[in-house]
This record gives sequence, C-alpha cells and structure tokens, in this order.
Amino acid sequence: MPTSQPTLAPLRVAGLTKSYDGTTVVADLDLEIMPGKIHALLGENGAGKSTLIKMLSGLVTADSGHLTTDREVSPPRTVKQAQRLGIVALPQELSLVPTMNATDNIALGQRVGIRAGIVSAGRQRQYAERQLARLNQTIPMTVPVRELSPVQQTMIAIGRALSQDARYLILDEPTAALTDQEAQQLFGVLRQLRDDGVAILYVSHRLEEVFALCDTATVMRNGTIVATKAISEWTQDAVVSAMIGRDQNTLYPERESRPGPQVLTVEGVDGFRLRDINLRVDAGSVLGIAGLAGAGRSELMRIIAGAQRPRSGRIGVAGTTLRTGSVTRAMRAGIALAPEERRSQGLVLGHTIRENVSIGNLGAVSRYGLVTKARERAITTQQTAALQVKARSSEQPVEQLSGGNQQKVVLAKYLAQLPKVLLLDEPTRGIDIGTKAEIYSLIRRLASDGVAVVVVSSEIPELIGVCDRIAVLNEGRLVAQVAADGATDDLILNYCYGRHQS
Amino acid sequence: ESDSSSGTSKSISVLTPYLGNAATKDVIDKFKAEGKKRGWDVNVTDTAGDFNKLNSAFQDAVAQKPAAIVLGSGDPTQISLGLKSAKAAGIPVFAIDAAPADGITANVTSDNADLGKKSAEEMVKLLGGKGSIVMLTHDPHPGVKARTEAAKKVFDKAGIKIIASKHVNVPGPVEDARNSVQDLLTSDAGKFTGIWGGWDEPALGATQALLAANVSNVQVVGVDGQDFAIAEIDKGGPFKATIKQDWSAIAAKTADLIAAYLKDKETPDPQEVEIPGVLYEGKQ
Amino acid sequence: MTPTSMETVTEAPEGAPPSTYAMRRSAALARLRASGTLIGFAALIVVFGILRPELFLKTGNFFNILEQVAVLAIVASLQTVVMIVGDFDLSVGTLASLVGVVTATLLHGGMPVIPAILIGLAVGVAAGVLNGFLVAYVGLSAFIATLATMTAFGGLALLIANGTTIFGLPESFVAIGQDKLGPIAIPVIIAVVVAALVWFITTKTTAGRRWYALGGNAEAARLSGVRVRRSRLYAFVLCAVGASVAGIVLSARLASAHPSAGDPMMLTSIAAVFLGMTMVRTGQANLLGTLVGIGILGVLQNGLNMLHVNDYVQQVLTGAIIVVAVAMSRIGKSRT
Amino acid sequence: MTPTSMETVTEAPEGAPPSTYAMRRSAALARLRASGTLIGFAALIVVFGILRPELFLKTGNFFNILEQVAVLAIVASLQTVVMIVGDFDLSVGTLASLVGVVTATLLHGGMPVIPAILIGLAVGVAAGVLNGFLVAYVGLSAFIATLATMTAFGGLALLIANGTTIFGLPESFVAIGQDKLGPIAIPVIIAVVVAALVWFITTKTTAGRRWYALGGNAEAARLSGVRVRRSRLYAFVLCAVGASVAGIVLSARLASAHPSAGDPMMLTSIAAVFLGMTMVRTGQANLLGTLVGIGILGVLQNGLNMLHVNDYVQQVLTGAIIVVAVAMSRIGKSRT
Ligand SMILES: Nc1ncnc2c1ncn2[C@@H]1O[C@H](COP(=O)(O)OP(=O)(O)OP(=O)(O)O)[C@@H](O)[C@H]1O
Ligand SMILES: Nc1ncnc2c1ncn2[C@@H]1O[C@H](COP(=O)(O)OP(=O)(O)OP(=O)(O)O)[C@@H](O)[C@H]1O
Ligand SMILES: [Mg+2]
Ligand SMILES: [Mg+2]
Repeated sequence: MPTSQPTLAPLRVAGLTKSYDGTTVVADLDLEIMPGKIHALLGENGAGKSTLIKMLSGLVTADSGHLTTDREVSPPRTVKQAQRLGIVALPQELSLVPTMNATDNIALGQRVGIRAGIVSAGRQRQYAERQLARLNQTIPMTVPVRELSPVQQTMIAIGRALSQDARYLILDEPTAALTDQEAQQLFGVLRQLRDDGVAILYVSHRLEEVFALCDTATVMRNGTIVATKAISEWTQDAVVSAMIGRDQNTLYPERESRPGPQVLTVEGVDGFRLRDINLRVDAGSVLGIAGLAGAGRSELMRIIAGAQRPRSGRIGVAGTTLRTGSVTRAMRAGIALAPEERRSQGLVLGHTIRENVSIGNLGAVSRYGLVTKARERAITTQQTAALQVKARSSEQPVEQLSGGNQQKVVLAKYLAQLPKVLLLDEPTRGIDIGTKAEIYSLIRRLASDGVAVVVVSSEIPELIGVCDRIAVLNEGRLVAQVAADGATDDLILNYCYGRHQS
Repeated sequence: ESDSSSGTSKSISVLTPYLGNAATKDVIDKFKAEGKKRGWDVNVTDTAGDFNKLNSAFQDAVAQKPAAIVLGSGDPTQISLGLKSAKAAGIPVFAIDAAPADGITANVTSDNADLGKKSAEEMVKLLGGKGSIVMLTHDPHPGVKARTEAAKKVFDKAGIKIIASKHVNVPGPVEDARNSVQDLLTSDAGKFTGIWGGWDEPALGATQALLAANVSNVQVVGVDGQDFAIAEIDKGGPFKATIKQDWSAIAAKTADLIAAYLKDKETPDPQEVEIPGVLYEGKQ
Repeated sequence: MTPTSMETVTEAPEGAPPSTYAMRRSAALARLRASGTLIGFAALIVVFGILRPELFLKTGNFFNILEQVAVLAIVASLQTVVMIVGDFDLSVGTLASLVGVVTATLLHGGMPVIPAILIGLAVGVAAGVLNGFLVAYVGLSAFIATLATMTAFGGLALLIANGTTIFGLPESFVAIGQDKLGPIAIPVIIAVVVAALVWFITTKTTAGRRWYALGGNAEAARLSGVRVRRSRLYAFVLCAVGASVAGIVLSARLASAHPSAGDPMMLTSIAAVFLGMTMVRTGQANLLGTLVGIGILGVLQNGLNMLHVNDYVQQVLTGAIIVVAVAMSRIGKSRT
Repeated sequence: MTPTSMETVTEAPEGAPPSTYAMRRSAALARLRASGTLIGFAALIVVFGILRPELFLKTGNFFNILEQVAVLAIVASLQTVVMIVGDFDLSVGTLASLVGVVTATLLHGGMPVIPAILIGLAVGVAAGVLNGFLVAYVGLSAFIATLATMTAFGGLALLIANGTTIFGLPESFVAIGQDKLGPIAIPVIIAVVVAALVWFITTKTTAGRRWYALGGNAEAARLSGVRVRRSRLYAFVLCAVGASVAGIVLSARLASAHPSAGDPMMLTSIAAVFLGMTMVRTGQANLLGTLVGIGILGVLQNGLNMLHVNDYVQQVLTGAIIVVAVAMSRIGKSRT
C-alpha cells in the first residue's frame, strides 16, 4: 500500500488541451490534486471530465500541456506510462474483458502471482478475493464477467483500480451503477486510501455523495474550469448553477396523478430469479421499482419487454395477453424498454445519432419499406432537443459522445416510439443534475399524457421524487408496494433488505 | 505494330490454367526455348485453375494482338468464349496437351488414352496378368480422366479387379494420396497388389505409404515421367514404371506448326497431332 | 461565447456547421483517409496507364475488365450483405459451381432454358435457407457452418456432374454469358443491375438498416425490435441467390459447367468486400466499397497481364499491391 | 452479499440462494452443452467403431490417424494463438509450402540439414513479423493482410521452386518426417510437443493471459497496461513459426517439396480451431478444443475411407457431419 511513500507530491496539470476534429473539448486546463484529499470533479454531460481523465491516464493523448508530480513531464501517451507516474484511473465505461473471470480481470497487467512469466492461478485468485473483500464483495470468481450483473462488474473494476498501488487514483462515475449501500462500502475504502495519503480525483453526478465524501470540488463547463473551492465553501445550488451556467429550479417536478385505466398487468411471472411477480400499472401513473443489486429488477423489465422469456406467468397490455419472448411483439403492443447498459444494449456505437434513434422507430421513419431521411431527422431532432443532447449534429457517431449524452440518445430512441408502457431501467445513470430534472419532468409529462411509466433505479430518493408508487424486489420476490408520497429512504431500504416484512 | 517492322520478332501468348503442375510447366518451358530459337517473344499467363480467368486472359491477350496464342493444357470446352474472341480477331490458337475444338487451329498432345493404355498394360504385366488394384484418379481434369478410362478398359479386359478408385485432391495430391493409401492398407490389407496413379504425384504418395507400412508386394505405376518419378523408379522400390510424355517433341512440333502457319497461313493437317508416350521402367 | 463549438443538436439544425477552418481541414483529412483505398485504386490505373498506355487505356480494354469481373461482382455484391450483418459466407464458390452444374445438367437433359434456370435458383434459395438456418437459428458460427456447407455443396456438384465437365449447352443459354448489347457484355449488365439493387436495398430500405444495426450491435438491434434471426436468415438467402445467379451466368459464359468452376470466387469475393470496408469510417461492409475492391482486383490482374509480368512474380506483386492499396486507408490514423 | 451465478453455490455457502436446484441443474446442462462437440466426436468414433470394428478400432489405425493429422495439428495449434487474439491467419498454408520449398532448395544445393532448417524457420519468422506488423501496427484487418501475404508467399514458393517439385532430399532430413519411435511417427511426437507448448503458453503464462484479454476486449486490455500491438505481433510470429515447422515436417514426410503442398492446411486449420471454440463457454479459441477439432476431421476422413464411401459422397457427408457435431454444442441453447 502506498503508505510506504511518506510525502507525495501533488499532481499538477497545466495547459492541458484536447480537440476532436477542430472542436476543443478541454481547453488550456489547469488543476491541482493534493495527496490526502478527495477532489471532486463536477460538470454537466459533455463538459470534458472524462476527456480530462483519459488524458491523465494515457488513454488519449493530449494535444498540449504538461503534468508535474515529482518533476515536470509531458502527459502520458500510454496506460503504462501513466501507471509509472502513479496515476491509475477507473474509466467511465466499464472496461473489463467480458470473456475473462474476475480473477483474471483483476490480475491482468499486474505482477501478482507471476513467476518467470508463469501464472499461479491460485495466488492470483486469493489476491483478487482480497481486493474484493475490501469492498465487502463476494463475487463468483470463475465465471466470465459478462455473465455477472452490472453491479458486480463495477465492483470488479473498482477492485482492480484500487489494487494498483495508485498514488493518484481517478474514478470516473464509479457509483453510477451502484446502490447506496455499495457506494458506502466504496467510500469507506476511499477514505482509508485518502488517509494513507493517496490523491483521489472523483467524478460523479450525485451531489449528495460528493458533499459527504469530498474535500475539494472543481466545477467544469465547456472544457474549462469554472471554479475550485473547498467543499465547505460550496453549496449544492452553487455547484449546480456553476455547472449549468444558470440557476436550477427544483429537481423534482410536481406530481399530479390522474390515473387512467390499467394498462400493464403482470401475473404470476417466474423467471431466472423472479418468483411469482404480480403487478399492475395504470395509464398516467409512474411505478418505481427498487431493490438491491441482483434483486431481479432488470430481469422483470426484460421479461415485460419481451427481451427474455419468463418460465411462467402472464403479461397483459391494455386488456390483451401478450405472447412473451419477442421484443418486436411487445413493441407492437406499445411497450418500450430503455435498457440499463447503454453501450452493450442500447446503442450501435459506430452509427450516428440519427441511425440509432431510427433503428427503434423504423415503422415511423419509413414508407413501403423505404427509409425517409426527412422523417428520420424530424424524429431525431425532436427527441434530442427535448433531452438536450449535446452533439455537433445528429450525424455525429454516438461513440464520440460523452457518457451522459449517449444515455440520452438511448432514451431518445425509446421515447420516440410513443409507447403506452414505458420501461426505464436506470434512466438517469450518468446524467448530470440539470438534465436529470428535465428527465423527471419529462417522465411526469408522459404520465400526464396517459403513458404508464415504470422506472427502475438504484437511487431511492429519485424513485421517491418522481414515482406515484414504489414496488420493492428482494431476491426475486415482490416484497412491498408503497405510495411514494410519504415514503422514506429508510423504509424502502429496509424492504430492499427483506427486513420489515409488514 | 512495333514488332512487324523488325520482321523477325513475333509475339506469342501462352495461356494456361495449370502452370502449378510440373508437367505443364515443363512443356511450356520447352516451348519457350523453342520460341526463343525462332526469335519469338513468348509470354506466359497462368490462371491457377480458374477457367473464368482463363477466358479473361484470352481477352487480355487478344487485346495485345499477338501473332498466335498457345493454350497450355486446358479443357477447351470451358473456354469457348476466349476462343471466340481470338477467332474474331483473326488470331490463331494452337493447343498443347488440350483437345480439339472449334477455334483451335491445331492441338499437339500426348495421346492421353494411349498413356492410360500403356501404363495399364505395364501394370498388368507387373502383376503377371492377375490380381486386384487401386486407381488414384482426378476426373475433373480431362486428360487424367481420359487416361483413367483407357486404363480401366485394359484392366477390365485383363480381368484385373479394381477394388477402389480414389479421387485425389489438388492441391496437395502427394499427401492426400499417401493418406488414402495408408487407409486402404488398413481397410483392404492384402487385397490389392497394384496401385495405378493417374499422374506421377499420387503415385509418389502411394509409394511413400507402401514404404512406411513396409508393404513390399504392391507395385505402383504412374503417368507423366516427371523427374521425381524417374528418380523414385531408379531406386528400385514399389514405384515400378511411368509413361513419359515426350514434352520436347510436343513443344518442338507445336513450334513447327506455328512457324509454318505464320509463314504462309498454312493450316495444319491433321489438326490433331498425337505424340506417343514412352515407357520408363528404370535404368537398364 | 464558449471555447467549444459543441451545441445541442437541435440548436444548430441543418444550418451553418459550427466551426471554422480547423474543423473543415480535419474533416477533409478524415475524408481523404476514408478514400485512401480509392486513391490506391486510382494510383493503380495511373501506373498501368503510364506503363502501357496503348493497351491499358483503350476503351476495349475497359470493357474487357468489366466483363472479366462481372461474375465475381455479382457474388461480392451479395457477399456484402452477409458481411454487413457481421458474418461471412464461405459457401458462395461451391454453391455457384453446384448451381451451374445443376442448371447445365437439366439443360443437357433437354429442359428449356427458363425452367432450368428457375430450378437452379431454387437450389440456391434452399442452400441459403440452410446456411441462414444454421447460423441464425441453430446459432453456429458463420465460419464453421458455411465451411461445412461449402464442403457439402462441392461434393454435390462433383456427384451430379460425375466429376467432369458438362458441355454442349443450348445457344440461347450460352447467349446469357457471351452476347453483347453494343460493347457491353450481358454479364456486365446483370452485374450492374444486381449491384444497383443491393445498393438500393442496403442504403435505402428498412431491411438495410436492420442489417447494419445487426452487424453493429446485435443485442442493441434486438432490443430495438429488430427480428435478429429472421433478418440474418434473409441476408444468407440473398447471398446464396447471388451466388446462384453468378453460377448460372458463369456456366453460360464458359458454355459448360465444371464442378469446381465457381470455387475461386469464395476468397476473392470476401477479399473485395474487405477491401471496400476500409473505405468507410465505421469499417462496415458497403456496396460501393465492394465495387472499388472488385475494381482493384480486376485492374490489377489485367494490368499485370498487359505488362507481361511473370506469373509467379505477378502473384507476389498482387499480394504486395493489395497491402499497399489498403494501407493507404490507414495513413495518419492513430492507434486502434 | 447476493451471490447470483451458478458457480457461487459452492463458494458462498452462507448466502443460500433461492433456487439452488435450478442453478445446479442448469450448470450441468451448461457443461453438457459445452462438451457437445466432444460428444459429437465420441459419437463419430462409436459409429465408425460399430460399422468397421475390425479395422477402425485397431491400434495400428489409431496411430495412422495420428500420423495423418500430425502436420495439420502443428499448424492448427498455432492458428489457435492467432484466433485467441481474435484474428486469423490465412497465410499459414502457403507459408508452409514456401518454407518447405526454401528448405528443400537449400538441402538440394548441398547445405547441411540443421542450417537449412534454421534458414527455413527464419523465413517463417520474417513472414510472421510481416503479418503481425501489417495487422498490429499498420492496422489492416487480419483477413485482408494475411490474404495478401498468402498470395505473395504462394507466388514466392512457385518462383523459388520454379513451379515444380523439389526431390532428392538427404536421408537424415527425410527421417524427420518418416522415422518412428516405436509405433509413433516423429511428426506425431513433434505435434504433441508443439501442442503441449501451446497449451502451456496459452493457459499458464502471462503472455497467454494477455492474448485472451486482447481477444476478449482489446480496449480493456490496453487499459490494463497490456501492450496490445506487441502482443498481437507475437501471436502472428508464433503462428508463422508453427506453419514453418509444419512446412518442414511435411516436406520431410513427402521426401519432396511442392510449391503448393501446404496450401490446403489454411482452411482446415481454421476449421479445427472453430470446431474447438464451440467447446468452451466463452466461445474463444483454445488448444484442447482445437485438438478435438483436429480429431474430428481426422477420424471423419479415416472412417469414411474405411467404409469405402465414394469420394464425392464423402465430401457431402463431411460437411453434414461437421454441422451435426457442432450443432450438438448448441442443444437447448437459447438465442445468442
Ligand atoms: N472521439 C471523440 N470525437 C469527437 N468528439 C468527442 C470524442 N470524445 C469525446 N468527444 C466530445 O468531447 C466532449 C466532452 O466529452 P466527455 O466525455 O469528456 O464529457 P464528460 O464531461 O465526461 O460528460 P459525461 O458527464 O456525460 O460523462 C463531448 O461533447 C464529446 O462529444
Ligand atoms: N437468463 C439468465 N441466465 C443467467 N443469469 C440470469 C439470467 N437472468 C438473470 N440472471 C441473473 O439474475 C440476477 C438478477 O439480475 P437483474 O439484472 O435483474 O438484477 P437487478 O435487480 O437489475 O440488479 P442490477 O443492479 O445488478 O442490474 C443477475 O445476477 C443475473 O446475472
Ligand atoms: Mg464522462
Ligand atoms: Mg439492473
């Protein structure tokens, strides 16, 4: 552990600049990260946070600028170079090798359990388990990580980043996929590392946790720094207005429910994890689904949307029974599911925003099987405007967008379907606080237009803020349904843990 | 054209699908030498077994207006298009080791039926007029097919039983024949005493399988008379004989016919010239 | 206002591009890179044109090249479809041979031309359904499935033809492969029609969109409502139909059917598509790129023939030139 | 906390997941599926064994099969490495031919055996560096790069051999391909050593881990500090060395070198690896799977020969049986 290094130099960044195709994304940026401090980096989607981090960690090469640690160096050009400077980053987009198991992912690129180029699988596994134990995780160690849940994958990625003896540890939205409990686990480890003298740069869109965890906060806007202050000198409102350049009204919209007829019926659904799920959602209402990681929330969404076949049970839409197991059929019946994993499930990364939106709306953008570009543009523009997608044009490939903006494109695709039942699995993951408010009011607006909305989220306050009712899953069973109005974090959380069975 | 002014330099295009085949390469090299002697400019184009490309090669050649085109060993039924374009441009086509066809001025060849017959007769002789054999064949090649058919007739007449007729894959015929014969030595051990190869490469593969299995009572005969076959026969092993095609004579005869044609447009008669093969059964 | 020129999509709809000289220059560079392969192609033509202007640059030779690549272009155009979906079809070569042999056998047996061709095409459709079923529904990898059917189709062709060439086909059939409309051979016209159709389907229709999405991210496509398996099946069926048309045209052109006549088209058709894939930013298969790929292969062969390069050397040069032509598309490109 | 997957059942006993039974059952099913191809292989042996027990099941025949597949197994073992990385190498066949020809030419010219072999191997290393450089550093797709070098190597082999067979190689060289150690042919021993080495490197060393990481997600590998390009280059070099060893052994076995003797190994080596990929859950290339793939191909050909199946029918059956063998691995598997 880095405790062996008594005094660490701060990491100073000077004049760091990056442009893509003539567009400056990070402009002449100066920043100082102090050892023994957790430093928050905040900013709206597309502000340039991830780009900055990628430059520090050798994933993209800066156009200009330099770094100073013990001495002045040019920005790293490879991950190895960054590691030699003591910089280790956990990137925003999970970067595990999907076909490898947890052990191999954690040990990859490290010198643990290797003698003369030969790997000792046993020692690597012990090592990997130790790393995960620090996060209080027991994760199957012999399964390819692509078969694990997003939370488990995140935990593995964090475990690996923590294990790399970083002097400067950079985390890009590590908690985006975590529930509060797992986040707390992570914070414990981060505080420990801070006390050991590690300098930590921490990016997040969850302001509460930033205020709870960090010592300093920097706000970025459009590739430059707006302000850096000690956390005690910031208020949430000040952060938000620095981020978006204006004052933010309330985060959560007014809730005026006018429930219509029942649209979605889930009866006795059994799945891989799910046991006997019964649910009903009315037109014009918003149902939240809470649960711990692996509780089966995503599975429920996937089964309703036809992406996965239930073992038994019935799904009804507007009075008719849906034949399960086909996304296309579910879509025809008016169900849309915005999936939780934007990169692997939501987007064709090399394709443009327009193409990504229209692949989910081929019926609407075509006539006699011929695609009409004008309609594509119209639909794309309408949705991306509502969601404030920040991009050069709708012809920009989505792989070039910031994480949050990619998430918005996923939402745009499914919103454009004008569904009767809209299923949103972690819709605000990685989305900045300004746009979150927009998405919440959008959800309410859709509801008041008569759409039945189901929101899965790991942020309980968010569920309480936007939903009418909240259903809680625990190990595949539906353990409670409560009205959101008047519900508290603690109450929901207790249900999530399966306590409090009243 | 530039070359007509010199009077002596004529351009001849040789087109072949089989330059990868040693025998074809041999006769074409010999023809090139003959051409050089006569002051011709001989160009060779190979299409590596691709007949669609061979037709294209005819078109490309015709565009360059050579004095004559030589088809080096290829089934003319598949190149009617190429032959047509040559005919339309008034360029004569001479064939080596092919077959007579419309558009071919003359075909000089070993008589494949004769090669098959002679090799089979040698086999019958080696077996003392009785026994059973294996044939290694490749029907998609018309020359080898003609040999096979002629050989079969001889065997049938002599009362030699053909217990298996194996199709040999190309490329890699030596290895393929070797494996096939190895399998036959297991499945039909002792049931055959002769192996007839449609050309020398499978015969070589068969020989190696026999040597590796220490089988000494099976005789091998090939066709073509390639160098490696001659060398193998000289060793006195199972490979007993091959029928040499007289490539020098074939190349020289073709060059003669072309020269005569170029001199006074004399169309050869007959249009099919067959040069007999010569038995090779080792150094005397 | 801001140092960046990023804007919300809708705030700058189709209007003036947000930025400046620098951006335009680098966009031009990107376009140049994308067309690197095209430049390679042009360079080939220039070099051959300079070396043998009197032969290579003649119109007659141009039509020759077109005629020479026509059959391959048909196969490659539809191979493009399968490769858009992210698979490839190794069976196209032997399928072309098989369909050629089937059609020729029927014609030889006295069947009129139209029904013989239709039966040939039906064999092709069946073969495509088999390939598509194995890949899309059984879930085999395209390589192993089409390698297996490639082997089987080749065996069938040999069986039906009894290992040998079928010739003596009716004039009216041979005309399909050998007649001309003015200076243009019928196979060229067929190839142009096929390529135009494929271009239209892949770029203008919902089917094309589905294929591209499928090839880009099959899971995302499925969750967007694309019937992934059906879509993939169609791609294989179309590809097989293309191979069958090519097989028929080829046997008409050769006035005979040989049980392995079409085999060499497998590798070359895939090579043409791969060459074309270097021409677009996404690196996905695309019809125009495939046609340039076909052009490169055709010009290369014709040009080297015109130069009387020794055949073995020609083979070495072909390999080297392909590398150079494709490497052009990588100029200045940073790490992958 | 919440163990989710099947393997946890034993590892996290305290968590008592809800459906232990279902999980265990499905784990067994998964294992069955993974070994589907192995079952296919076993079924082949059983069927041939029943049909021709007196021939097929003899030890002698077993050694025959080993001998017949030995050279191919060398190529396929190292093709596995390139395919672990997610690419493939089409040039192995012509490279084997080229190295065979080079070595034979040198031997024929009177060079002693050891230096001739070393020079042959050096040619292979150079070829592998070329392939690896084009793919890893220039960034060409493996298909197009190795297709180009395949063509070039084939041309070189023809050039050097002057298109013909080189024979008359020294006894001490031929021994490498033809001698036996007890009942076991030397090529078999070489193949076993090569396969064991490849197994060791791919499963036990950091180099192997890097290759698997690279093939699983190159970007993630890069992020973990793997030198992606160098690692990929090494894979191609190793593969080329394998092809060269195979080329040398093949020419020793045939006591002669033919400029296209190794060519057929390209497709079959890739096929063997693909067959083996069906045997693991991740669907990645793996040495043991490749060996089973080789086994399937070898047994199939030998068995059909024993049954005296007509060669053309044999080809059709080979295709069909491969499909069935691989399809076994998909039993009950839902859509991809
Ligand atoms: N490869 C690229 N090509 C072009 N533009 C890019 C590329 N990568 C990033 N950008 C642009 O740079 C800007 C900054 O992106 P970045 O990912 O740094 O944002 P961010 O602050 O991390 O946002 P988020 O909170 O959404 O993750 C975005 O507008 C994005 O479109
Ligand atoms: N068809 C299936 N095969 C194997 N495992 C499955 C299948 N369906 C679900 N699972 C497993 O069941 C668990 C529940 O998954 P689900 O994605 O629904 O959880 P979640 O409540 O959404 O939590 P998360 O926050 O991890 O997304 C996961 O661990 C997942 O791996
Ligand atoms: Mg980001
Ligand atoms: Mg989930």
